[in-house]
Amino acid sequence: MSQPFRRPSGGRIDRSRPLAVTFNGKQLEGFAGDTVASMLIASGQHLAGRSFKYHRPRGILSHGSDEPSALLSVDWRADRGAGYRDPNNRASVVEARDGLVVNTQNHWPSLETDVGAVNDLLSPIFVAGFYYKTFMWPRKFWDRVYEPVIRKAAGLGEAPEVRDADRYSNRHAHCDVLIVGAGPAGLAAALAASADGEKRVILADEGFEPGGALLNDVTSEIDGKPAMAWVAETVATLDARENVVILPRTTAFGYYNHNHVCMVERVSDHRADAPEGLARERLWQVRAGEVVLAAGSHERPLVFENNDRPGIMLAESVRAFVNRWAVLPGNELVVVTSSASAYRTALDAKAAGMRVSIVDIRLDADCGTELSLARDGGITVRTGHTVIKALGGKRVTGLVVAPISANGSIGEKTTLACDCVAMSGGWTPSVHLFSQSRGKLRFDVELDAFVPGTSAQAERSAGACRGVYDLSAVIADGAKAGGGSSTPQATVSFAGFQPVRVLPTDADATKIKAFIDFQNDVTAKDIKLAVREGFESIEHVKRYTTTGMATDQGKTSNMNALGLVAGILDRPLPAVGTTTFRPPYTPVTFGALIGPARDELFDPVRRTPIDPWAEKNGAVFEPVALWRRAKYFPQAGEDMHAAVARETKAVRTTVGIFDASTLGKIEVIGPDAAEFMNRIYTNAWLKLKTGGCRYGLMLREDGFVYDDGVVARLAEDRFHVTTTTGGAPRVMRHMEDYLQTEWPDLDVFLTSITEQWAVIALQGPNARKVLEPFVSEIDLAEDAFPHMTVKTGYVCGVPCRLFRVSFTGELGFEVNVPADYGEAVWKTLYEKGQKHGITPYGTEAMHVLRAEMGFIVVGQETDGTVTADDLGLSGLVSKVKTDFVGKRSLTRPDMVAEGRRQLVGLLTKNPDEVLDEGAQVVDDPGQPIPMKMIGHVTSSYASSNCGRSIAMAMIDGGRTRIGETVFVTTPAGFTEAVISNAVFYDVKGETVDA
Amino acid sequence: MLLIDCPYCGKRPEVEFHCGGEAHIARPEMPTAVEDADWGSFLYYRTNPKGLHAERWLHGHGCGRWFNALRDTVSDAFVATYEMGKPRPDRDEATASSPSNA
Amino acid sequence: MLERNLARRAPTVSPLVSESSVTVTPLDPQGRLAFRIKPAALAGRGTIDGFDLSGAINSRTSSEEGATMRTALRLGPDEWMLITAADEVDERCEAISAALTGVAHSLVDVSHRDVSFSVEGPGADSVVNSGCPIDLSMRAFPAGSATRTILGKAEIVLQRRAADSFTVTTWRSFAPYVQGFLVEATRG
Amino acid sequence: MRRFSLTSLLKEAANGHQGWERQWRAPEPKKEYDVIIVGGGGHGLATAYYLASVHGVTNVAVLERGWIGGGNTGRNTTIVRSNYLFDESAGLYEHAMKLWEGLSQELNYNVMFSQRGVLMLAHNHHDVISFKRHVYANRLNGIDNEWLSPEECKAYCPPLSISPDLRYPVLGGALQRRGGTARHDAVAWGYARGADSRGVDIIQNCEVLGLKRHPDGSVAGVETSRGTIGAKRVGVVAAGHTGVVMSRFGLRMPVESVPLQALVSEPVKPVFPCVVMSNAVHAYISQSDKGELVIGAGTDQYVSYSQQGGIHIINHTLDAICELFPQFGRMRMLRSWGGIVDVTPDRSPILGKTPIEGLFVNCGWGTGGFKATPGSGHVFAHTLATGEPHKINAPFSLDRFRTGRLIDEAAAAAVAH
Repeated sequence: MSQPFRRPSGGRIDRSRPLAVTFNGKQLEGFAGDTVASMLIASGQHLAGRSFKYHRPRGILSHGSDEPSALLSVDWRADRGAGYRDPNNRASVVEARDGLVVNTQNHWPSLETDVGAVNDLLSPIFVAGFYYKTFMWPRKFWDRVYEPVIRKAAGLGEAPEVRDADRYSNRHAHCDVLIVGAGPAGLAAALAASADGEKRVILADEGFEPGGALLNDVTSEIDGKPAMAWVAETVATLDARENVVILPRTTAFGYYNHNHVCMVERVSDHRADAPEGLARERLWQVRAGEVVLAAGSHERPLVFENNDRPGIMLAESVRAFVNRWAVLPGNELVVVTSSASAYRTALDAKAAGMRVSIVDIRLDADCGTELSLARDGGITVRTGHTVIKALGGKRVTGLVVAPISANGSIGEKTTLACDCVAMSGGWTPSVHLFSQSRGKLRFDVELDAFVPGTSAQAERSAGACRGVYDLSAVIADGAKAGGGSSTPQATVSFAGFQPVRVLPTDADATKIKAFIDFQNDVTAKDIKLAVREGFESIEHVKRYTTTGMATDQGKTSNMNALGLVAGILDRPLPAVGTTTFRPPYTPVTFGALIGPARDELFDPVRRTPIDPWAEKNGAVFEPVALWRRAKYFPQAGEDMHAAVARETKAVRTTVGIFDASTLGKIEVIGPDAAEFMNRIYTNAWLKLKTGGCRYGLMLREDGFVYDDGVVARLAEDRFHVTTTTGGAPRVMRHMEDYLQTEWPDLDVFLTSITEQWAVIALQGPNARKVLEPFVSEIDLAEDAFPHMTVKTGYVCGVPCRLFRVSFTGELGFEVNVPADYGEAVWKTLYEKGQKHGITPYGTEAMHVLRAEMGFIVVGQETDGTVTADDLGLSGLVSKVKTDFVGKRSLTRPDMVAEGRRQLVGLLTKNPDEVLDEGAQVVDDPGQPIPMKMIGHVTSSYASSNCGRSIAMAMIDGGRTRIGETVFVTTPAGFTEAVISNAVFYDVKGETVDA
Repeated sequence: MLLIDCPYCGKRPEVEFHCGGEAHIARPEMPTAVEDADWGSFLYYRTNPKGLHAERWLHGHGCGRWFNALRDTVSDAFVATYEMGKPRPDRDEATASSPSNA
Repeated sequence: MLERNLARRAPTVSPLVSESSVTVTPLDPQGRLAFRIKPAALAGRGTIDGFDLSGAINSRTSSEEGATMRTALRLGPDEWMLITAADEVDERCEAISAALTGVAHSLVDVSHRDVSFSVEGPGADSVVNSGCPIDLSMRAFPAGSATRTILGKAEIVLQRRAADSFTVTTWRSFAPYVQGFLVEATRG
Repeated sequence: MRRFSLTSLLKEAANGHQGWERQWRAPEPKKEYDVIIVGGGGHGLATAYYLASVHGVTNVAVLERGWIGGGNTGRNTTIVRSNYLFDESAGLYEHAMKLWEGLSQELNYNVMFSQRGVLMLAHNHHDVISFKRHVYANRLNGIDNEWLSPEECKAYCPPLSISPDLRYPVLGGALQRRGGTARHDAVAWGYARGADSRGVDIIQNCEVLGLKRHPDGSVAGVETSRGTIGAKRVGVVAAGHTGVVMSRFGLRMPVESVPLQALVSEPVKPVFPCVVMSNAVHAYISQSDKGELVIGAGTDQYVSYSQQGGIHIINHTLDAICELFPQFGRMRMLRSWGGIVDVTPDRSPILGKTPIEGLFVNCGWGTGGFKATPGSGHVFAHTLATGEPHKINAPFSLDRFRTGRLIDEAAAAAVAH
């Protein structure tokens, strides 16, 4: 499409750099500096989308981020394949560049002919909240019929179908002064704040060019220079200062606690030449000493019948398109206003060659100098007039206007033919970020707006975002907020407006659609209905009508809605309340919020020193906390069941080798170390001899089992504590907590050594034979090195802490070597152990082996509601110690109650049947539902060593019921099992103590 | 994300810290001498105030120290941080609302 | 049949490269000792076995003792990371223990626990700040600073050697993540 | 009360909707009520409704500090399910589920209860055991909940990635088909309208400042920002503000109030057919009828009444969402917000008597209160009407924190609600 509406010259576009964008399959032409919105207007295309509920044709309302209507699906990199398309982009902020493929949304079969528009005809039914009143019968129809239809009709654009192909980056930054907004106030603030060369200043603006409202301004002067010349000079000055960072295309979207401001920078979407791999967006997480908010203001639409027709735009936006982008949004313009500022639009549009007239709600007497200026400039101004309605369908074709008499009655109607309407109902300061910072808003009657009141954080607002509109005052205000001062002489701005909620009309208000919220199709009558039904708080009105809840978050609609509600209730506006603003200011991609935390960087994968060997040898892994652990080592043709059967058999008959490196390890050192252990664990530690090991059980203060592990006493004042894999961090924190806060008098220090040591478990009758050749300075003989002892020496010439421990019931050693040697020692033991039948085994076999012995796994047999006694471990709970963590709780009534669940074994009647872990246990499977459950299965395995399945279970009063038959749930029903002791394997040959 | 003034390290971001709940709940000297109800109180009952709250923080991803803080639970502004074992500072609620927490 | 001279093997850190001006380089093994002592127990000792313990919390002090660099990172009021040559750990342990006979302290060899990377080049601070939320301006974190902190979802110890030169240390199982994170960050 | 129906809607459509009446009145407080309910959220309004409709107790006032439904009722992710592990919880939440299933009709207010299914994903061995334990326990309690293979999960929720390369691969899931979502605001409004029409006074902008007691210590009424109001019984249903109200009454509670955040995306056409919860990575997601992806994030770690949390909580949640649903990376967060949730040590609610005669409390719902709204109101109404707990809420007493008889769903399953 050519650009019939492009002005021959002017604008802040680069005519030497033409470009093209694909719009609904057609070529749109434009220049560098354009947005998709300005290109659409240049081509004369105003119809840009269909509304949410009624599928009404919609055009472009605004030139900025408050655009509610012109929402497009954009494929940003169609040339690079899939994964670059996303919906709901505002045409007004999509920077034009070659290669963009954009499409309109929410219509079928086409933008021009949309079947959904039938909803517009049904709109008398589809009023606010209609769905609460119907669709209730028949009951089943809600899920199956009504809701699917409603869901399909709603929803605007199509979600992306394939994974996001872009990357995003993240940056934490600190500064002394963060300035949000690079309009006149923000620039002046930055100039002042950075003047000393010391303060670190960040100046961020959501647009791609600094200047704010001055970008639309071709008439104002500052100190005798054109306003944009002042902007250019100021930017150049700031650029030259090393302590200033200017971030264009950067939207401050969230103002969080303690001056933590989050901003998203659009890094590459605007660049046709962006190299592949360049981040799309960057999340800036700024911690600022002070924040200056110079976020500007939003213009209010006027509310009249059919005010949503394409071609009806905000007045300042018309001005922006004419001046900044040098495009004419039509030939015949009517400016409808209650605000002086719109006269600037009229004058500039006329100067640009549009035919212009003005309809002003205000009377002559209420107008300022703008009125005579317009009239002197040859513009017809109808003051004291209202708009009855707009004409036209897919484009406005005229306005019906009429004078309002002194008594409020509507006079004779005139139809003004036009193809563009510029409307202004005044201005609303952008207090979003201020409100997010939890500053208290104050209603200013003069300004008819909420403005920043008391600050909650180190923050100041400057310029239009606090209701300062005159250019000189704005600059002065900005400079002051930046810690300096400035008294510029600037052109006096047309300021002031008459608040007007809904334009007076003589039409039947119940029949017309005058839109408050354009995107969500909320009309004035919807708001009135809500109030009629008792929804009086603005939050109720919002939720009942959905006004202000669209993707623009009510930037253009909130004040009109509030004012209307206040008017109906005849209450002062603040009494109706203002909505609390929540992040984000404008929608932010999930990608930017995630940053690099995707794929490999989603969560760290912790690997042990032996992991590379396991991977090379075909291990199947499983995630355990952040670790990945080898689950089993299948050989050709083996499934897990077969592999585990082989691995467990090997441990019982020859020897298995297992990577236990993930176990948490803490070195506890100090003269009071034994006393500390005594207080943290349930059992006694003072008398444990150096070189001895003991199984330790740890409770929370509430008496429930928290963690367990083997602890070795390496010296009088030194313990090597092990924890569960998942429990390591919390056990460390738990210990450190008691040490620092309850017992600061103890001289004890904790150091995490989980990763200092690789741990290789050798378990099985041949364990000693495998190990012996490689050990020096340790006597492995049974007498010299009995079960549950520890020695230091060398294995394969590497320093070693050698534990004689067993989690399998077999003769066992755990070889702790410095982690960098772990793989080499493992390989050596594995290779030289071949002749002894060494077999690597994984976590699954480990679980089976320990279950065969009835050893618990914290987190599997326990669930945070289980006591030591429940586990049959009361022998580990000292009766002698006067105190330890959790002791007091053990005598609480419910902890000593009869019938608590106790750990037992379960043997299925059919020895081949393996119970489901998590299965429930009942006495009588024939009882009616709800059934009385008496327990559940915690662990269950096929045990090749036992020649049958085995299971551990927690059963009510289980230890008194050994031998009884119970019924256990299966996917299909129930199966029979007998309660047994939780020890299943009778160890033969040289065992742990042999 | 809060900015927390660690008594040892100065102001650091919240993600380095772990909150340990209400402070100054002393573990009884001899827990076994405490009644069930009082023990239940010790374990579970909390002040949960809307206003100044004395609470424990661990600078786990920092200096590794536990310390106490006084924070306004309405504004989330910290009024004071202080070492373990020191008494709760005598501050009134008004202090908390001043925008000095940057 | 003792196998001596087994090869040490640091965690797998693949050769990730980026075209950035900032380089992320795995450092050779070093000797590292986690040293804990209550300040009162130090009883005025400014140095022990040549390690300068007088630095403020979150600072790094280096001194030359004989031919060897000895670096002490003060990570907390009673916590130091002592860094020495990889092959001198045992000697240093013995010397420090000897110097503190009868004084409550804790000294643990964590040489194999930790892995370090050098992050160097113009903009190195921004690369670290991509995942580390603390203020890395020269004013807040000058050369000679060292602290435990966060990088993305991993804990690190961060040292600044010069304006554009950092050492990032992490537990070995987090090393591939930390390296990946830093290299990703160098892409901007 | 004017009945809502398609007929009345059509009739009003012809009439410009001029004939609709207020859904609830705005009465001045009376001098005295039989029962005062402190807190006009879903639970409080439901309590009032059932007091009137089930127990015939209509001289009831609901006192709300702000606007009804403005607390956690209007701030949650609207998930409804009843597949809890322990008998006590299962009883309570299934009681609620049964009421949900007829709620729109009961209230003559479409609360859009949509039984699209709640799928809880298992990502590790621990999850698998835990969810199977739930599935079996639920079956024996008569609550639907079934175990799905990864492929079945994918079939039920097509956007889900079940790639084995995921950091935490999907090993299966527990699906409660009767679970789903409801329109949260409508629940508050529907109960308010129903209660109001039966004579209950709903009094907004009325803050409770203190408790008035008889010389024997029993409840005589409440002091409010709109004067003293007498009452024979008082039920506190103040969610995150329970601690504040109870401290005004001189009572300390085993609850702490923490921020809980949630967010929605921009609206898109239907893409997500059910509710998915992934406790291992802390992600909860569904799609509203309006088209927004509704995503629940985690709680912050500290006590706060600010209704605001840190962005790192949101970031972590979205990490997980995009790990499971990588196509959502280009979706945009439209709105985020925080609620104040009152959390008990065992993550189960407290519903029953207090040490003060005539004062009752319903609190501690933590992050999972919405789904219980009808059941909670129903049994609490019983408690307020009779002075004694219903058998369903009897186990949820304050006394359990003395005896140690906790109902620790969180510990049992590492499941957020």
